[in-house]
Amino acid sequence: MTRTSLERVEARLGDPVMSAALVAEHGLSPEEWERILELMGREPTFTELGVFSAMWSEHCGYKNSRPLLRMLPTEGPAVVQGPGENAGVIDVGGGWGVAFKIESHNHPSAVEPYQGAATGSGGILRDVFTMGARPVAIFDSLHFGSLDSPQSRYLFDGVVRGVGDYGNCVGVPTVGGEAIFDPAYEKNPLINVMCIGVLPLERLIRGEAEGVGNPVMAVGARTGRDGIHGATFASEELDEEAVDSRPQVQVGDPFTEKLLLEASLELIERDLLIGIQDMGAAGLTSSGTEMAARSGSGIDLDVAYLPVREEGMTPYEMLLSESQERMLLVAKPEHERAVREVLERWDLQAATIGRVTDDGMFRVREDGVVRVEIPVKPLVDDCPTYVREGAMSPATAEARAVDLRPYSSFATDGEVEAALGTLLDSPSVASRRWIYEQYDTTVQTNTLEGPGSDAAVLRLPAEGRALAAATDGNGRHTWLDPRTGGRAAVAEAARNVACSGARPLAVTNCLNFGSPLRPEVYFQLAGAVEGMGEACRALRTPVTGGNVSLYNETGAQPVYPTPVIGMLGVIEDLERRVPSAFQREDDEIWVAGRTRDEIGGSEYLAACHGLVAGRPPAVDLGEAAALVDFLVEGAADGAFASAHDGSDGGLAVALAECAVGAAGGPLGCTVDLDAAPAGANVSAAGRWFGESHSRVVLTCRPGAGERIAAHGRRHGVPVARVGTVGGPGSPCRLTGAGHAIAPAAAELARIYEEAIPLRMSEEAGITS
Amino acid sequence: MTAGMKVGIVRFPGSNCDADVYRAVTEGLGESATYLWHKSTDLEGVDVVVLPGGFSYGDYLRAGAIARFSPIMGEVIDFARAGGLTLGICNGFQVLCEAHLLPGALVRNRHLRFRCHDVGLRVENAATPFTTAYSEGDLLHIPIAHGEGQFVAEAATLDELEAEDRVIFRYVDRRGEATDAANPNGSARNIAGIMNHEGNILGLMPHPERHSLAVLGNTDGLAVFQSLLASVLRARGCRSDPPRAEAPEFAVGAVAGASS
Amino acid sequence: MSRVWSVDVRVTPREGILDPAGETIRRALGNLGYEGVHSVRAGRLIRLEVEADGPEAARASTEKMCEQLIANPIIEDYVVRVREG
Amino acid sequence: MSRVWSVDVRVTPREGILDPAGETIRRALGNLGYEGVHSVRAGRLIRLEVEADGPEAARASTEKMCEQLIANPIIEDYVVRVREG
Ligand SMILES: Nc1ncnc2c1ncn2[C@@H]1O[C@H](COP(=O)(O)OP(=O)(O)O)[C@@H](O)[C@H]1O
Ligand SMILES: [Mg+2]
Repeated sequence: MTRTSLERVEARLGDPVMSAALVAEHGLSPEEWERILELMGREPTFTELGVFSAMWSEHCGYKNSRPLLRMLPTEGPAVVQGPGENAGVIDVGGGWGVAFKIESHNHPSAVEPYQGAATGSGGILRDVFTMGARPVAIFDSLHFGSLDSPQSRYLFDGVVRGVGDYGNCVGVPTVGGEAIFDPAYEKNPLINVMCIGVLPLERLIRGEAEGVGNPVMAVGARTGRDGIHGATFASEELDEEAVDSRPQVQVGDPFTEKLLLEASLELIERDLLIGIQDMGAAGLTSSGTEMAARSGSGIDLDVAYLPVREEGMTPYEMLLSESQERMLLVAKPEHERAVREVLERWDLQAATIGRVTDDGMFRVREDGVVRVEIPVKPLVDDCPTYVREGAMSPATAEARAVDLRPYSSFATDGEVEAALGTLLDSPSVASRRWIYEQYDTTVQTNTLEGPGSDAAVLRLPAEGRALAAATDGNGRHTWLDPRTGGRAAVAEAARNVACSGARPLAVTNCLNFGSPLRPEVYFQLAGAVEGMGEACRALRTPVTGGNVSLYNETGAQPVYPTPVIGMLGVIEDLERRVPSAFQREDDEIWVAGRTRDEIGGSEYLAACHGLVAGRPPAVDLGEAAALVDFLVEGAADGAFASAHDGSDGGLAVALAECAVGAAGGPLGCTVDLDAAPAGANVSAAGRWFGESHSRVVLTCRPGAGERIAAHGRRHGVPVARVGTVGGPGSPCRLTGAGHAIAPAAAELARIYEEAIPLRMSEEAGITS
Repeated sequence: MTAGMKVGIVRFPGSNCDADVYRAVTEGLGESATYLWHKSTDLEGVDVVVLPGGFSYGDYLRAGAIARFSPIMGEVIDFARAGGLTLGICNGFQVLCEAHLLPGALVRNRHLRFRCHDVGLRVENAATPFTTAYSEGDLLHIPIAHGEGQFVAEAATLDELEAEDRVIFRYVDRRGEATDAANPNGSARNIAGIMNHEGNILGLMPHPERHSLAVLGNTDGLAVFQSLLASVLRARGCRSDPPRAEAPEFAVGAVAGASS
Repeated sequence: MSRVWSVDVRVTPREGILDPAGETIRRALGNLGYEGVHSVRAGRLIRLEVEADGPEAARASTEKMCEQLIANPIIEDYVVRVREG
Repeated sequence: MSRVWSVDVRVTPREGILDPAGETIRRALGNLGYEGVHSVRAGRLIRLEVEADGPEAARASTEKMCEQLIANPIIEDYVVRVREG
């Protein structure tokens, strides 16, 4: 299959003729078209146009985000593999690495929630096991419209089933995530899935295509017409027509995925491969060209050898199909046969469809006739990028200027208690048990702390060590102040991980935004990325990869700008991990970190007053870093019986969560909120429900508080004893800012546990 | 022959709790285990065969239906019919029913959802090769993880199971009562695990192997494997001194799944 | 006059939509020695007893149920048949 | 002469076996305002393309597949129908 000089690229009979309209339909601008003509030195064939369209889509080419992403730090002592590979890899000690990445599947899930979510999980699992890592955990970060809307309930139910069924079947536990509900996500829900895998570092493999003549093999499911142009689809706004466009819908097959997983790990373990990559977005096109680009080589494929599911498929379709559960691999030539044997043993299809070349070309033939010949390097790396002008939207400016004083105090104690009830009943705060009990959380027997705690904790193969991970984001805060929102996502994720006792090490991120062509969205994107970069630097948690999902809007209404952070950390001694909830009656309750008068953007304003307004709580990065050090060292020293991060709903909700989450059933407490460290002039609402950053609720054995105080002094973190854990059956007595309430812990637990199940009681997966 | 026990764990395509059983046997119990490939027809002289959990063949058609025809199953059926100790967990239980080695069937959970959480289990019969290390009436705390775990059978079959003490585990609440609320999937008579008439084949939906390692904080399931070891040793004529497990502590309130 | 009609809804995966269950069953049948099974599609059969004024009314009402709830038109086709009452 | 026949297997839950899926659909239809849906049973439809010497042979062979694999007689009934080729 080497090229002879007589060959030339031939258009296919019946290909549509090139026209400005056709180019536009492919999502390419006139300037991009000019660029293509220039680098090709001729007009591309229709098939080639399809290739450019996919590779230069936002999804693959990061047209609008690449310049911004340069603001993120990507290097650090733990980073073994930074951005640019299927997944990032960090060193977790003892010769072990952890591969992890997050991916969005927003648009497919808006059209078909079950399959959209399932195939999203499938894709991210493949990204991880193609690094040679065995997937050990899945996280799902979900943002939906209000559960009062039937459409949102339908989408949410389908997505939870889809995430669950896929991971459950493959045998990877789903151990954490987020679930946020706000009308801003009504028609365009966000479904981000993070996968984490573990590998012996010496077995790390990359998506490379090296060695002239080496066989390129397509493995796994047959290629069908599903999902053609999914990458382009993901790079457009959702409109009613898109919802009606069926071909994008792909069906997941977790059974085949499980076989692929086992077979791939066996191939890698036996050292039979040069490189391997998932055929994800833009299918064969992106996997083939990216593998060649990483190695500076070329690839020569003949689609006639590609196993297909349907008859009469064109090269265009075969190159752009996003059929699931497929991989591209480059075998070591002397092992081609062994590779086939392994795949056969796992009942998987494998076909050699081409060879690695050294001419730097992505060449695709149809039965020998060349249909595509594009230089790999510019195709992959020279996608045009855009730096745009951003500006804050008038709506944001207006919301920030709202006077919050009318909402800052309470007339009666009853009002405070009602607000606490409303918050615990808010699906964004309430127990996620309804979600995570549909997920297998304990398969693989590594789960030390599953969902329900601030971070999931999994044991690592390296003796005595554990991994902690969490996902976090806050669209509302980011909408009100993008830079603060970007910082907040990183700071909160780090805090969650540190609460478990782990040292945060690295992050992956998913940027879910509207159309970057809107100045207000570009402003949000640029600000959020800047904030994330600052926080990652301050917390020494470099970014190892991620995903950008733009054009999340319907009917000209962008979703809240929502950066989601997946944070990983390591606990040196798993016996020293710290649970989130209260442990025992009579334990001392402490609060670390300063409460300020910050109710802007809070869940309290949204749930109790229907208001998204004000300035979100500031993120002081010095404080955030000091708190993380305080938590990690305190945990290693055994100073804490429990640690829980305050976030949505503020201190009062954090305390209630500690009370209702106790392992043996709800425990009461007696707490004086006024005793917590605080800045000047904190309003009543700020004390109870404000969401100031860098605060945690801690407990310790009676009399052991001095150690908390000592760690606080050492790290300059203000700490104070605020109360005592009560017994089962005792109320949660909370006082503060002149108010006192004493709801029964069991009653708070009831509200908290029933919020989502009651709203979802009619959904029952009829079509599955 | 070694002094201990060798457990054969069948790997069907789609099995995903095979490694967990392996760890329970090797790390939890300190015995040896080996994987048996579904295309093989050699049981390699194992003392016990375990059909592990997972989604064999994706659970397409019906859970366990296709796996039941794997080449290895011919050997497993002969082994079991000849009295060999055979344990089916979750998907393995479904396979055993499909293979008619155990009566009844496992259908979709009553509420139509997959469920994973710890359940309360009561040991109904401690005089079986799978349960001698427990005492009758022990309350255990073991995870379930299934979408099709509702045990159904004809009334006559259920009566026979009860009459012959072949219901080995039942779903119970924290007080040890087999209430409807404690039944996570709608199983007939709260049945979580049953045995064949001859007493050498056990199928159960909960996962004892997931609670067999001390590092995970709960070892309520380990006694299933300890019991098997004792049975193997006894059958071999070794001194039978079954390692008696500590009576598992039943955490009040933890049954409904409020784990950690 | 209103009476009860037996109505069958046959739901099948749409053309071109992957049907992993059907494909897995096909392979299993092959392994069991059933030759000549060219394809298998796995669908659903929903059998309703519907009160209506006539078979046409029963069908029309069931079609609406399919659109709204019983089938997922994005990935499934369906056919409604009123069985002889 | 051998040719390919389209065969439908309709698998339904046996009388007396609980059918939570059917029951859930019935309730959901009621909530959507469909009155007069007296009962719903949710089963499976397996559609095969079987090569055989005639419709009877296609049916006979499919019946054997059902007995062996496609249906579980403990919980399911099935009916085989060869569709007009
Ligand atoms: N979609 C989900 N899937 C699995 N677990 C979830 C999901 N959403 C939330 N959780 C779990 O529920 C708990 C509470 O979530 P959250 O309120 O986001 O915590 P925090 O505010 O501490 O970040 C966490 O343990 C989280 O992992
Ligand atoms: Mg959170």
